[in-house]
Amino acid sequence: MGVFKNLKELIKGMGITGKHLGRHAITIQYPEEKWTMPEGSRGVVVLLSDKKTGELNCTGCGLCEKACPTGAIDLDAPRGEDKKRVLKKFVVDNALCCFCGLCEESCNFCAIKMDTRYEMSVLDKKELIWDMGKLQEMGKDVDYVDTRKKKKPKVAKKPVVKPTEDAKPEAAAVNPGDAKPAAEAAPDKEPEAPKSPDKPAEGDDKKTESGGEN
Amino acid sequence: MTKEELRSYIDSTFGSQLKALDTGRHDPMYEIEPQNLVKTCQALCDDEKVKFNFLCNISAVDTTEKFEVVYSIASLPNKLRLDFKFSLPYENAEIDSVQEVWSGANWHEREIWELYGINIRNHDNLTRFLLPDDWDQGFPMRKDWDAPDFIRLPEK
Amino acid sequence: MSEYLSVLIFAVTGAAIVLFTFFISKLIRPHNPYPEKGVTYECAEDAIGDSWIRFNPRFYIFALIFVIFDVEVIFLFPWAVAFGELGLFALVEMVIFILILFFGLFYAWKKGVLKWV
Amino acid sequence: MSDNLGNLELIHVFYWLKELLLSTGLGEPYVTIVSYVVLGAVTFGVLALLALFLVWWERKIAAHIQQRFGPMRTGWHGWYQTIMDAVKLLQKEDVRVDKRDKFVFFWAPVVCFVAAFLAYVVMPFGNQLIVADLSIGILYVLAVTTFTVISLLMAGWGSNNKYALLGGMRSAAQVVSYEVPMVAAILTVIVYVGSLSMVDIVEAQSGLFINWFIFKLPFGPIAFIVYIIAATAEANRVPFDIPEAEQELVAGFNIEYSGMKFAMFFLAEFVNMFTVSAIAVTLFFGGWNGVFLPSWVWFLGKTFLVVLLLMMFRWTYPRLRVDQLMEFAWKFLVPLAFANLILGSIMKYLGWYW
Amino acid sequence: MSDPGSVGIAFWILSAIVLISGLLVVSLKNIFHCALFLMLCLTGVAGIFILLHAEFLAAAQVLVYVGAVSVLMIFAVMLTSNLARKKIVQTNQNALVAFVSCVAFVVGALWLIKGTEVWKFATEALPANNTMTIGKLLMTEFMLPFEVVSVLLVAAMIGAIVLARGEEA
Amino acid sequence: MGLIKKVPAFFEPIPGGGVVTTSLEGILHHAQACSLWYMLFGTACCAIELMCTGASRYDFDRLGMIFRATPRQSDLIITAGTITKKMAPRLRKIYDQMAEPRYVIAMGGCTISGGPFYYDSYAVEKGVDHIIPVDVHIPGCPPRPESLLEGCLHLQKKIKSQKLSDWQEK
Amino acid sequence: MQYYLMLAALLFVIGLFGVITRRNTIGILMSLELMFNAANINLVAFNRYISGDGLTGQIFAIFIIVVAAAEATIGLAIVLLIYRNWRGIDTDSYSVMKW
Amino acid sequence: MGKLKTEEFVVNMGPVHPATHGVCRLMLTMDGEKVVKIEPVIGYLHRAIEKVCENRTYPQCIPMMDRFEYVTSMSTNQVFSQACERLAEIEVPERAEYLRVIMLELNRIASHLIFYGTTAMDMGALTPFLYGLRERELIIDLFEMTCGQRLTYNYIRIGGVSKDIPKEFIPKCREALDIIEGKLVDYEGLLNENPIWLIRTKGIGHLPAELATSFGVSGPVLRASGVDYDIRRDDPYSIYDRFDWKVAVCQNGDCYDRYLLRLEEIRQSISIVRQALDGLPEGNIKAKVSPKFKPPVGEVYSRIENSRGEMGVYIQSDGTTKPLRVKCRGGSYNQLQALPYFGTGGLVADLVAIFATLDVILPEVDR
Ligand code: SF4
Ligand code: SF4
Ligand code: SF4
Repeated sequence: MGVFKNLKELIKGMGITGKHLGRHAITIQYPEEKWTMPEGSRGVVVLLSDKKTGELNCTGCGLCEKACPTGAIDLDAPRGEDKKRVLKKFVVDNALCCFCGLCEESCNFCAIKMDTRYEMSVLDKKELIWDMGKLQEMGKDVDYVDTRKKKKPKVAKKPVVKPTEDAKPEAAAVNPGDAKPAAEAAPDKEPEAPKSPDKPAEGDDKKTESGGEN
Repeated sequence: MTKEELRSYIDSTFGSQLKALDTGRHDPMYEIEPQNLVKTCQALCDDEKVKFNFLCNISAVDTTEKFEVVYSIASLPNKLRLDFKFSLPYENAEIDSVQEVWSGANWHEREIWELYGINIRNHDNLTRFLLPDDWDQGFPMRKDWDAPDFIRLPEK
Repeated sequence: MSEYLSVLIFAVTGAAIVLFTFFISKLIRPHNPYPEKGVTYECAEDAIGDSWIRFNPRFYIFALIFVIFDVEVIFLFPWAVAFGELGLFALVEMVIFILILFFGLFYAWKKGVLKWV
Repeated sequence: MSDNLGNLELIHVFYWLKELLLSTGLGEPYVTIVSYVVLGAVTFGVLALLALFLVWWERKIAAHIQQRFGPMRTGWHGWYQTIMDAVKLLQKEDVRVDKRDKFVFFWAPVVCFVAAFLAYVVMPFGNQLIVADLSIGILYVLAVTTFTVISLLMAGWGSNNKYALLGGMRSAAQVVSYEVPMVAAILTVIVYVGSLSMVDIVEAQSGLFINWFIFKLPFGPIAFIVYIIAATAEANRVPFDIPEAEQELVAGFNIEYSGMKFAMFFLAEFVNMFTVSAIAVTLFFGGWNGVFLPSWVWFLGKTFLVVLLLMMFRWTYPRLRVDQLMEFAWKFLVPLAFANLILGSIMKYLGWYW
Repeated sequence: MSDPGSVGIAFWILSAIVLISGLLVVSLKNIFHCALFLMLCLTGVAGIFILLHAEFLAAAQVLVYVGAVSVLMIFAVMLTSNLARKKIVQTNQNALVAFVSCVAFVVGALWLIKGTEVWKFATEALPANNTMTIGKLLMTEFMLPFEVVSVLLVAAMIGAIVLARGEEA
Repeated sequence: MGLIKKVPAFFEPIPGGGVVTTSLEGILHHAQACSLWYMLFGTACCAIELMCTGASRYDFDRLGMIFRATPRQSDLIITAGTITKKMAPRLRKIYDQMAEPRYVIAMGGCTISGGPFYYDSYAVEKGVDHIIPVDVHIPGCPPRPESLLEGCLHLQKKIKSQKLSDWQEK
Repeated sequence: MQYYLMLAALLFVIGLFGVITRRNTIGILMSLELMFNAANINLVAFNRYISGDGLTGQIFAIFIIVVAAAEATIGLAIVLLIYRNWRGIDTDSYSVMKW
Repeated sequence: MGKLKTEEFVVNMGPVHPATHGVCRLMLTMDGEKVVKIEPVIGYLHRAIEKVCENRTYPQCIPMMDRFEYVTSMSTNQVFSQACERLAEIEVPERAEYLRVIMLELNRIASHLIFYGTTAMDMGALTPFLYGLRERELIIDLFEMTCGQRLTYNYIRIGGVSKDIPKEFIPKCREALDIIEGKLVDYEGLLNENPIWLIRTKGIGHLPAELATSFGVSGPVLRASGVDYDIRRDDPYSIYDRFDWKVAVCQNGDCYDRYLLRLEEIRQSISIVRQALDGLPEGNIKAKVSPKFKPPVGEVYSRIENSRGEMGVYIQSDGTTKPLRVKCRGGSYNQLQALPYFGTGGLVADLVAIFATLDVILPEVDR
């Protein structure tokens, strides 16, 4: 009979909710317990520093600025007299950033990273514009795999050895061309290592362009 | 019907109205005469062999010299896809409404009217709908459009 | 009889306490009316037209039927209370009473009045 | 106070209070009035606490049904969450809509709460624990709760808001429709008791639980089901919460109310829920009857179980549409309830019950 | 009211409520308010009933008038009128005449009531009221009217439905 | 009436009267902070995260936050999602209709400054703080539920640190 | 007891006044209800103070309530009907019911 | 004359209304409770994504596309990448295709779970809403594990996907699928046969097939009306032709069918994901695409089946790094457009049910 069937269904529904009533909640009680952010979660943008020297890895190449779809990154790295870029300003506007991770992927110097931190609510929106110092400080103890091992020594050495020439190597470093996957697949590194030297040409263009602008 | 068959069928049946273009990727692309628009659409929709009864999309394009209006249509029963388009002059652009063929064209056309300023003839409800009610800054999707509070992404 | 006094006093006390809380709240709450605040809320849009409009007579018809049944109820209560001492005659009487009323209900039903739309 | 709370006899306290006041030399009528005022205030306090507790409880139940925790950060499991809510509502601004009907807008919440509150004059919280055992007990409850309808209509009208008005109208139509089957279900019990007094009803069920009317009556379960459905509707709860259906009417009749006035509606809703449950307990589950524990514990315990049932409804079912709701009431519930009543009284006449 | 004093107080309060709200019913401009005051007035009458030991009647009064008739009235107000918001004069040109004649009437009535001796000595009858007696009486003595009432109600219902529906549907 | 504003002035002169003020302040603000009923307002992507925050895993109710569909009864409006120029007056309207005390959380880049649509978009309002006063900004696109919760806790802290003397000022 | 009677008389007169002066039908119906109630008060008062032996007065009152309710339903239904036909419920605006 | 009709009055439902899932405003002309006319007013969420995209390079467009339809942003990624791939004729690696299918279907499940929840909530049942979101969290976890975001994934890129899945993905995914499949029984138990649910949805909001087609209604709504059309099968993209699954079709086109159909689609999607997990090959996850991706001059309209119907992107390229025109087409656009033509005549509550089962989300409409 319809009535009884309906009644049965209604009771069944209650059964389901009743069943859950006895179960334990799945809630994560936020401030006390926290969700462990998986590797590679895209939280705030930070600038990484060299683990040894404590200096910023960023070379001011401007690739991330160009890759950023929202214009959140504003950097200024004019070339000094020695043709070497000096990072003057590196500002990330967290209000504009859409946490897409493109900057991290575009950077070949392990200089910018999306950290897993996310607690950054502020009372004043101006505090969301992070300058270099803040970015560096945030990135202080961020753990990262240094993928630029081969290049780093070069970068480090070059100024010492031959300051005038450093435009070149940098270019080579900058442009792994389509080596985007390189940065992405940071953990499993094999495929990109060979790729990066492949296409210097394009990166070169880009670099000079940006250089010109700056 | 495969794409090739579709191409040849269109050529043979609608050859006078639809001229194949080579800019289309993946799906066949044709060019038509704007004044034949409704007729052509009706024919495409009614033709038993193809029966393009589903309008996917209409989009206007501003190439800075002219407008193009692109219609993407599909046939549900025959599982076909086809695009066609035509160009319009930049000034006084006007097209016919294809509402009577595909009712769904209504909003697409309204949008074109609102954002590009292409007038739609025989449209039953050309009123503002995406932009704020008090919008008075012209047709924002045009390439040359600008407004005082419009901030462009700085060139990097 | 004094029980009934309690009803009156309860009503007054209840109202007084409610008003008292309103008063307390008045002491501590902010009060900052301005014209926009007093605008009728209608999903963040301007309300179109007044809301004191004429309403669907459906509501009315249900209320109408209800009045009849409510009146019936006031006969049913004494009957129910006295039923134990009255016996068959009262039972029959009441059944007739209810049936006659139900005749009205079924009339309404058949007329489609009980449909909302 | 007496050391045995179980035998707390309100009537006695009342007389004691009266005596005390009399000894101060006040005239008899004033003494009566003052002692009732005190009683009223006490009842009000108890009710407010009960309602606050119910709100908290509902939130907890809902949360656990949904595998959440509910309030957690105000005391142990958020026990004083609802008190904080009340305090907050106390400091909320009282927004007054320009287009409101001042008089109606102001009084609607008062009427709503008082109507809910008045029902407690006859509520038998326990053995002797009743404010006044009116001889028309249950009829009285029905009578005073009708004011709720009016208050909702007033709220809807006073706000001058379409959603509110629709909510008020719906609510009135609904409460009115479900009152008929509810009364019929109540009558089924009354036929057996032969009295309207709440105390008599409870005493008729004294003894073991088989004496409870839900088991004792031949059609007790049906009467109970009819009653609980109608009661859910009377209390405007899901699946009959169309007056404040969030997805349709935003917030229904209380859409324009804020601060304390809203709080009154909110409290009244929960007080009403408690009322209908308490009446269900009185009518069908033997009221305060029970063994070992003090009578009021039994009463409250049973009532909370019924409230739990209502809450389970709320968190399980979708809501009905307004027309379906009406049709359900008139085309199904009313005939069923009256058929049940007639059959019940035939049984009573024939003596087919124990 | 066990003691005459409180009966007196209650009576005065209640009659004040009844009369004032009654006056408001006939004089207010907003008809919705009128309906509300009608309710208040009838509730007051219910209180008076209680004073007269007619408890059941009081409950019935509240149930029927407040619960049902007022709702009906309010619905009717909402249904039919935009009057409620227009603060139009709700009285017609008869007002003055009516007022005068009413005053005359009331004075006469009061004088009559005052002058009639019988009522002054009316004894307090046994408060034999309870619902059960009413029930018994209804079922026995007043059986015929009782059944007629059901017919009346049905007639009213059907009539009202027919009228209210009209040509609709 | 706002008598409360006079409380400090009244009690402070009395020795030990400061306690009254502070405890009153404490209770009242604690109540406000613990029972932030938020307005059901979400326009875009962030609204989905708002929903998730209300759902079982993150559970707004834990903080005593429940949603109300009408601004009259809400204390907090979380502007979740892009506010376009067309929407801006409506947002303002809702804010106006809220009963005081009222708070605003700007959730997500869009509401803080236009976010991803800051550049090149002709239709997006570049920050809700041009329309309504914002208390807490939560960046993110969308902010994670935890970010939102953290923002709410931040707001609670802010509320608790208010003073009676600036009761109505906002 | 005369107080009750006075009350009833006053209420009745108020109702009467309303019936005469009200311009719209619903108002008239309300006033009518007042008059019914005045009658009821009288009945109950007589029952209480005079008939002593039974509850006939109360039962009469019940019947009056019933009749009043029926009257209200029908009356309001008529209001609806009038409204439907005349688009207004002012008594003055339709001459049919003007006296 | 003589009919006592309620004055028709206009009520705004929205833009901020719990039942409009966003900021749509329906101007309802009502006769009492009956809806006699619906006039959707949109544009409250018009964010000019198309304009923004015209000023972004192709890779930069993808995050913007995320915001075009955030409930299933994987689909938006996919449809845009696919358009670019078709423009530039890029071959996508096998593994990437599999990953894409997995993500797309997981996202479809997530979206349908939201649908389940919001629909139930609109009908007044709050608990299913939380259940739906609860299971959705499992999928979101998977996404977060893979690409680091919960909602705006930016995962599917031109030529492949951005990251490979972590090791624990596959077991976790299988586990999540099992849980969801188990919970589906609960979902159905709560609503499918519930008499209240039945009377609220059965026969309500009937959308005839011809009307649907002519308005360009697509996806589950179209299929619920009895039109057997699914782009995944009928205009195959990615590698959908390799899997064995059924296109769910219902006949009545009422709210109940639309609801049932989506539950069935969850099942089918689960099966697709399982097959894809089984067949997941090793290999590269991304074709070589220069960051200065410059497709040749040309145009393409690419479309996929997302959980709300046909999602399409029209791109015209002028050979530079930025597209000349990007036009997004979402299923909701057409569904909302059709609403006034079949949604009237019921009560407000019916309209709420219809709106809910159309599963309209506003960014797709307004962009
Ligand atoms: S995450 Fe995206 S939006 Fe944010 S700074 Fe990096 S590239 Fe720009
Ligand atoms: S891409 Fe890396 S190195 Fe270049 S500017 Fe950006 S952060 Fe610095
Ligand atoms: S901030 Fe990001 S996620 Fe939030 S609404 Fe804006 S675009 Fe969407």
